[in-house]
Amino acid sequence: MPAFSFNDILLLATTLFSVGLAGVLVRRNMVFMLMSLDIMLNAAALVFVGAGARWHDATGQVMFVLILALAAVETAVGLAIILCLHAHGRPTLDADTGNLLRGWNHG
Amino acid sequence: MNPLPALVLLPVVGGGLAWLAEHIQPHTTTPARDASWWVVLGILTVETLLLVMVTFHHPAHAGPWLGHFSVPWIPAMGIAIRLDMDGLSLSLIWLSLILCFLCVFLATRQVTVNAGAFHFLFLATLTGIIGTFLATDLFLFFFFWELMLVPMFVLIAAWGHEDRQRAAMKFFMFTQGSGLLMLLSILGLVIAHYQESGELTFDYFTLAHTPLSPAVSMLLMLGFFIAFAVKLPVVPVHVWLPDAHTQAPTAASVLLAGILLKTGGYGMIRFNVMLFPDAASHFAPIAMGLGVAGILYGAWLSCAQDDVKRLIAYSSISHMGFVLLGIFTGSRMGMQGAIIQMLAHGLSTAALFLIAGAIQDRLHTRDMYRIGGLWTAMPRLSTAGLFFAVASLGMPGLGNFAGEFLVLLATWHVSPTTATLTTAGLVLSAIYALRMVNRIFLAASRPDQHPIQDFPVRQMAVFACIMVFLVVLGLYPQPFMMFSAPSPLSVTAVTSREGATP
Amino acid sequence: MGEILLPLLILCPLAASMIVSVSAGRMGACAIGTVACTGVGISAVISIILSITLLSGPPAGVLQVTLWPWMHIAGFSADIAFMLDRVSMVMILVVTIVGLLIHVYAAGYMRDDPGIARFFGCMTLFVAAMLVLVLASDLLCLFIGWEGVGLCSYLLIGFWYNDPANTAAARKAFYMTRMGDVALLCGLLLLATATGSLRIGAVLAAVTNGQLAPSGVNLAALFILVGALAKSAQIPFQTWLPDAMAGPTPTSALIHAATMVTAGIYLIARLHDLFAMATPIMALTAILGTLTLLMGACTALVQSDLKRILAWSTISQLGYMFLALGCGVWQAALFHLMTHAFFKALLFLTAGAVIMRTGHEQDIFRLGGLRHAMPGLSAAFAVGASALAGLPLVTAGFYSKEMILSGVWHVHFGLTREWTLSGHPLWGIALLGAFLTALYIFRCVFIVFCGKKQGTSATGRTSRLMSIPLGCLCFLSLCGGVIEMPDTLPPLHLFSTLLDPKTPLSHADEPIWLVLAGALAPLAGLGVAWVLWGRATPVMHEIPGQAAIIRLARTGWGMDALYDRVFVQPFRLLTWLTHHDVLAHAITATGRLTQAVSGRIFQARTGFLDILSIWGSRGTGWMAYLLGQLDNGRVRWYAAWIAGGLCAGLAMAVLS
Amino acid sequence: MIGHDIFLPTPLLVISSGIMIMLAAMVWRRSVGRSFAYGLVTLLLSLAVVGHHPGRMSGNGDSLFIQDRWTTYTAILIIFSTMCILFMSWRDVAHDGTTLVDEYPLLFMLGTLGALAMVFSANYMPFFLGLEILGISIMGLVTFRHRPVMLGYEAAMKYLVLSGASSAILLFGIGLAYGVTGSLRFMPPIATGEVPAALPVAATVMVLVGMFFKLSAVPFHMWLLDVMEGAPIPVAAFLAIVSKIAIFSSLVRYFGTGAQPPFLNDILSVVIILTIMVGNLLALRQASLTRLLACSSIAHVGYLLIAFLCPGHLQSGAITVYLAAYTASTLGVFATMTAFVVPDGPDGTVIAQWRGLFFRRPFLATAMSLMLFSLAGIPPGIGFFAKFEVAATGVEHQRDILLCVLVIGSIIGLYYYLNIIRVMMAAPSSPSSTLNRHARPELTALVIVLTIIVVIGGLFPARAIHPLLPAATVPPETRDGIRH
Repeated sequence: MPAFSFNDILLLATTLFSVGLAGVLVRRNMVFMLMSLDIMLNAAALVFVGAGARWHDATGQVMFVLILALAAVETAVGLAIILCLHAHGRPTLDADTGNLLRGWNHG
Repeated sequence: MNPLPALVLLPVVGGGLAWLAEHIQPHTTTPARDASWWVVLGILTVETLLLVMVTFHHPAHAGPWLGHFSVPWIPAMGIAIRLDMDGLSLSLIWLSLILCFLCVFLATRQVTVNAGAFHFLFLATLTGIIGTFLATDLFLFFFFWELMLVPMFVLIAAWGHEDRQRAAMKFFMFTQGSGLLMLLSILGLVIAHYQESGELTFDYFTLAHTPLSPAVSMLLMLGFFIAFAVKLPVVPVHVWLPDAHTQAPTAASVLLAGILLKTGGYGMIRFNVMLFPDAASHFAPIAMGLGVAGILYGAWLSCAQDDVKRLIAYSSISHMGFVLLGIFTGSRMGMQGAIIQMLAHGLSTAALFLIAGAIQDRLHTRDMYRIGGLWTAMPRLSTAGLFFAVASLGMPGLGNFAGEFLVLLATWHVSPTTATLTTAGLVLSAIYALRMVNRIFLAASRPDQHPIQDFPVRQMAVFACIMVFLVVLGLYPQPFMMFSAPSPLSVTAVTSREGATP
Repeated sequence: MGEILLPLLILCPLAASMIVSVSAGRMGACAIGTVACTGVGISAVISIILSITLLSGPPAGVLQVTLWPWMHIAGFSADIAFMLDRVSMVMILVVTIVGLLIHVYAAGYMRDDPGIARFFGCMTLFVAAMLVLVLASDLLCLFIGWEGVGLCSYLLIGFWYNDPANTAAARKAFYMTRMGDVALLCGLLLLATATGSLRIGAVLAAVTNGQLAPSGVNLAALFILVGALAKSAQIPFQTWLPDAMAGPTPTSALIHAATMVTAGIYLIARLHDLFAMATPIMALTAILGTLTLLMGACTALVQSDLKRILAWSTISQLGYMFLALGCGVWQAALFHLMTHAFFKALLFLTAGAVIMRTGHEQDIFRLGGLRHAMPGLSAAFAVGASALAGLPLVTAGFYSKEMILSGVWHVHFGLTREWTLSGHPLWGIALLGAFLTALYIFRCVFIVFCGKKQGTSATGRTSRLMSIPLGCLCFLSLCGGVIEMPDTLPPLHLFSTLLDPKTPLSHADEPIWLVLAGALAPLAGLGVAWVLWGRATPVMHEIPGQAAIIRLARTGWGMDALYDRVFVQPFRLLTWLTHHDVLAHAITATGRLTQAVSGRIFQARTGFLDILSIWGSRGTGWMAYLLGQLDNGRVRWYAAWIAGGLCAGLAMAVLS
Repeated sequence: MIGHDIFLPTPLLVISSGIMIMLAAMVWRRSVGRSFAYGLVTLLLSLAVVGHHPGRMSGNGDSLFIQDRWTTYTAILIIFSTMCILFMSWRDVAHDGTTLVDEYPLLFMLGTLGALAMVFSANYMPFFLGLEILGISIMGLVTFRHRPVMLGYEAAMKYLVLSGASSAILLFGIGLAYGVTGSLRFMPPIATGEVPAALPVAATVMVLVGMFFKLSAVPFHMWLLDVMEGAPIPVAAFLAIVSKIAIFSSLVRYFGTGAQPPFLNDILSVVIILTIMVGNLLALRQASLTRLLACSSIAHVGYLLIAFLCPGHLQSGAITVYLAAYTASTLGVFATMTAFVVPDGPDGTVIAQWRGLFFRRPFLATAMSLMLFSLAGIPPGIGFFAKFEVAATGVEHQRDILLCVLVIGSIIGLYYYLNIIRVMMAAPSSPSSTLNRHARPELTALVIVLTIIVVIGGLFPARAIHPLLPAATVPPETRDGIRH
């Protein structure tokens, strides 16, 4: 009998997911946004591991590894973009200020 | 070879040739610039020959239907290119051709900036119109109904007068928007038929026999009615007409007033009254009320206008109110009256617009105060103007009166009070017509009027032809009535049509 | 042979009108005059030939010609058909002969007017339309003539279009007659629905054998009566005739004296079987006739303009005819119509000549003592005046008026069971009218011709071309009436037998004093007029204007002002209101049809009618603006939307 | 489980090998022209083999990929669009010799590979991989903007954050589905006994939200406007067309074309109504052409979803016609925009710059008008027939509200499409010198081809579209898979 039932894992994953989502919504700093994104992806990966355990099936593990790879790629590209933004004259890391693509008064 | 598809496609092909003709020698001397004009004239004559061929020797056993043509177009949806010609569509196509000749002789010569494109769009509109009159496949009808608007929109938006952009937008939005309602009705009818008989078809004749519950058929009929009401301008939705007419170039406003309004009337006869007879009879009182309202409101409004073209536009709203009234009286006499009124209105209003256009070309204004009396300066133009103003006020002996009398007689059978109310419209029409005559023709000429040259005799001869048409239509409408009766939708029509397939 | 002549009769003036108007620029004035006169002349000759053939034929003979079927549909059929019977024979004779004389006169009168081609084009067209009206055997065909006549009168009244007052008078005339035409059209529609065709014979047959309900008969008669009243400028519609004097005098003579205004009388006479069945309408016609007669006479009494006096006198004479029609003696009405055409045309033409020679002076108080300057014209005017007044035995007017008066005396309207209207009061007013007619016409004669010389001097001579017609008209006015004698005098009823051989019109028991009264009234009028204005020192040079009643009467009893305030002003306000198309604004106010972009609209134009459009487009603009605000470029805000969408989706799915 | 015989559709093979070759060539010597050429060649090859697949398709439906007429149809559309987009972007990238931009065509190829993976996937694994490859390559492409470089980066950043969040949601959904059904087969999880009923529903909703984000349906549409405005024109086209087609085809694959479960029906209806209304209303106020096209693509997704929501005889025809019409017209508009751009002149993204085009460059203006007419659903273009078909499906199902929204949406749509044509027809404000007509042959050729497709498609929709009709019938086995 596995130590934790699928529901407990699900509960943990959901809390982790909402923490990550809240992180994306609340934090203004772009780097922290990326970190919260990573948390959300790991939460999803956790569900896969739990599901894999429940069905005694390796697919969960495989999906977990894939999701890790994706998270890594996301973060790498994110950081690269933040660097470019910074290099091309956007001083702060704040996601809200300095937005050129504003709504309807642009162009 | 069946003449019907040629009749439809020839104008747009001719238009292409005219456009090319203008482009082949775009920068040489004036005669070359008229190359596209000559091509258009050639195309129109060929078109008339085709029409003559169709009119005078249609296959004997075709019964009331003069010509039939059917080729599958989108088999999966049951859509086919079905073209059928009966008396009604033939007479309206004759009207369109006459008006096109008129435009070509009198109006399109003044167009200087890229005349080739102008002629192409002019003939493309004609294709749309002839297609609308001939299509008996609901999808094809809707296709031509929408296609007709695009070249007219471009004509108004590119070659119009000062406020043309907004007018073209309003024109397009109104007609296109209401067209969408018609789309839903067409689809409703087709799907109802499909669910009933399991056969997906857009053929007008088979769809005419779908059994529908009264509520559904009333709903579908309303969808069609609104689309045609916008086009016919029935009063509440007439808003686009005055702007479109005043801002359109002369040739476009002649086409618009002369024929595009008639597609609304034709649609009502073909797709309202004949497709949903019982729903139409239930709806008749409201429609007749709208008709009378149209007559009175249009006439009342044109009494207040200072702009010549706006006055003529509002007067055509009033005349089209008679057509609506006639169609929904339900009797054959009312229908005949409406058709005669459509023909007569086509001729008289087109001529009035040509005259207003000529005045605008010479004096660069449409404001009646600034035009002043033209009798001394331009006697020929003013006589023509007087004649057609008198025709539009419904002088007995001219076409308009014949139509209006028949409509009034048919309405009297239905309800005398409506008829008496409509006759009040006749007094109002006298008021606006004579107010116009006494403002720009029979009036003291303005002191600062620079010398303007009158209509050349050649153009006056063209006007004389229209005058003769109107007098003949007024004094001897009998052949037109026999000739342009819409063919009955009875089963015989279907069987006889089957026999006539090529 | 008749079948060819009848259409030819109408074709000649039509052809003349075509030739004249098409060749407007190229023909000289006299050439145009001759073409017009020959056109009308030929039709006059034809009408005489036709009359002879008709009279030589059987008494009730009718010449029928159907040219072509006009409208034949289920339930209604109308053709272009003409017929000539005794009634229309009289009319075409009047129209063509008086028309010819007036055309000859006009050729001289209008010779130096630049628009002579347009003038004669319209005059000959008018004669053609009148002939169509008179000869039509299908009421719809009659309607063509009816409206054609109205159109020509509009064109001719507004002939000198440089002066806006003339064109305004022309439009007023057309609008008033158009209202009558609309009423007549309703009558035709009613008859057409009831009887399925508008042939006069068929309609009268259907009415007599009761195919139409009594209420329907009354209604149709009323509609036709209103049409006739408008055309003949009777009580409710009389304001347009005095203003119609703005046209050239030959037009007034032909249209507003001899022919057009009598079209209404001809129509009612033609449909007398229908009217006979509608007694209340007959009573109404009689009463309206008497009222118009009295009102016309009183107003003419105070007018100062020569042509306006004649206009009001025409209205009052037409009142006589309507009275006769109301009392059922339509033969008397037609007879009076004929004689009236003669002497009123004479009066108008003479007045025209006088005005032309005194340099367009129309005010009678500035014309004085012209007797010496133009003896011929004075004599002609005097003859016309006496015929109009109806001086006994000598003038035609006396016999026709006498015939009407005797007809009126004997009539009894059984309106309702207990209330019958007898003819005596009407006869009394008619007699008073005769007296007043004599009074105002001789007032005019004495002031213009017999008083001492006033400022204006007469120049030149009336050309021969104009004096011949005057001569003929004098002869017709004097001895035109002998063909119909009242019974007390030698019983000569040529005219009534001519008209209606079936029912001889003889009142054997007619009291002798009736004729005497009819004779004495005009003489009394003449005497009083001589006393007031004829003597060297006239008692009242001019009726003191300060009396309010006089001033009111001078302006046609204020009816003009009343109509203006009741009808014209509100109509003008209504049209102003719709100057910017109330309905259009209401419709465009549904938002996206106007420019949807809200930016330009907020500072849009103000004004009550535009609030609607602002509200509509602002609604759409506001929605679009709000959505635009959401799109503010902040990532977290978009992420919030996604989270919100997720939660909403989950909530909807799991909970529902 | 996955170990049995490998089944891999050939186009995927061809494109991945093509990408390998491009990478190798890049290592050897950088040349933009050559990489574009390689890209086009690989695409052409894949187009040739789009219907073919090695080996036998396993019957029991647990293979990773699937190939039938629907996948062939969408794959053709995707490959054709990418080829056109490569054609478009050839000019404005190549001339810039300075920066090394070999990666531009490479990223496009990667994006196509991701899209095709999603189209052919029958299992969550390839779908998810394809989705991520497409997402990441778009992030890269968006940054290739020239003049205001900052726009590109900002757009990329926004896209990264938002697509990351949505992929997380999608993954969570897939996780739940896997938890419920135990298999990664690409279909909505069915509630079996022991799992609480809410779980599969939540899983489906989360997967749907992930897809809706990519389709830019309304509550999740915000990113599209900014990203498309920030991205260069060809990338905006790629975003508006290829990613939408790929996602829509997997949506159809995932939910099948049968009747949807009730809860899904309500969500979809609400989303459709919101998408059409907001898409159109937003477009009313746009001053920039790319933003307007973004809104119009949002609205068109709404119309497409109507056809998806109403199963029946007409549905398959409607979906195929609408996809073709949408692709052709939007490609046409973007091609005309690129043709409009002049090296030093205006960049064509602001509507005001198009003023008086009818008089300066009549051919371009007519092409643009025809495309816009087709987008607005007016006869000469194929869009007319597409909207007709969608309305037909709507009427077949008596979806009154959706039809009303369709009508209102297209009327508003009329306004802003015609507004552009009106601006083009207005008298040119600045009598600018007639733009130097240096011919850009391949662009004019592309515009001509697309115009012909749109107009001929409009006149003879049957011939162009209907033979593909059967493609839309979702492959039997996945359908049976659901019904077991």
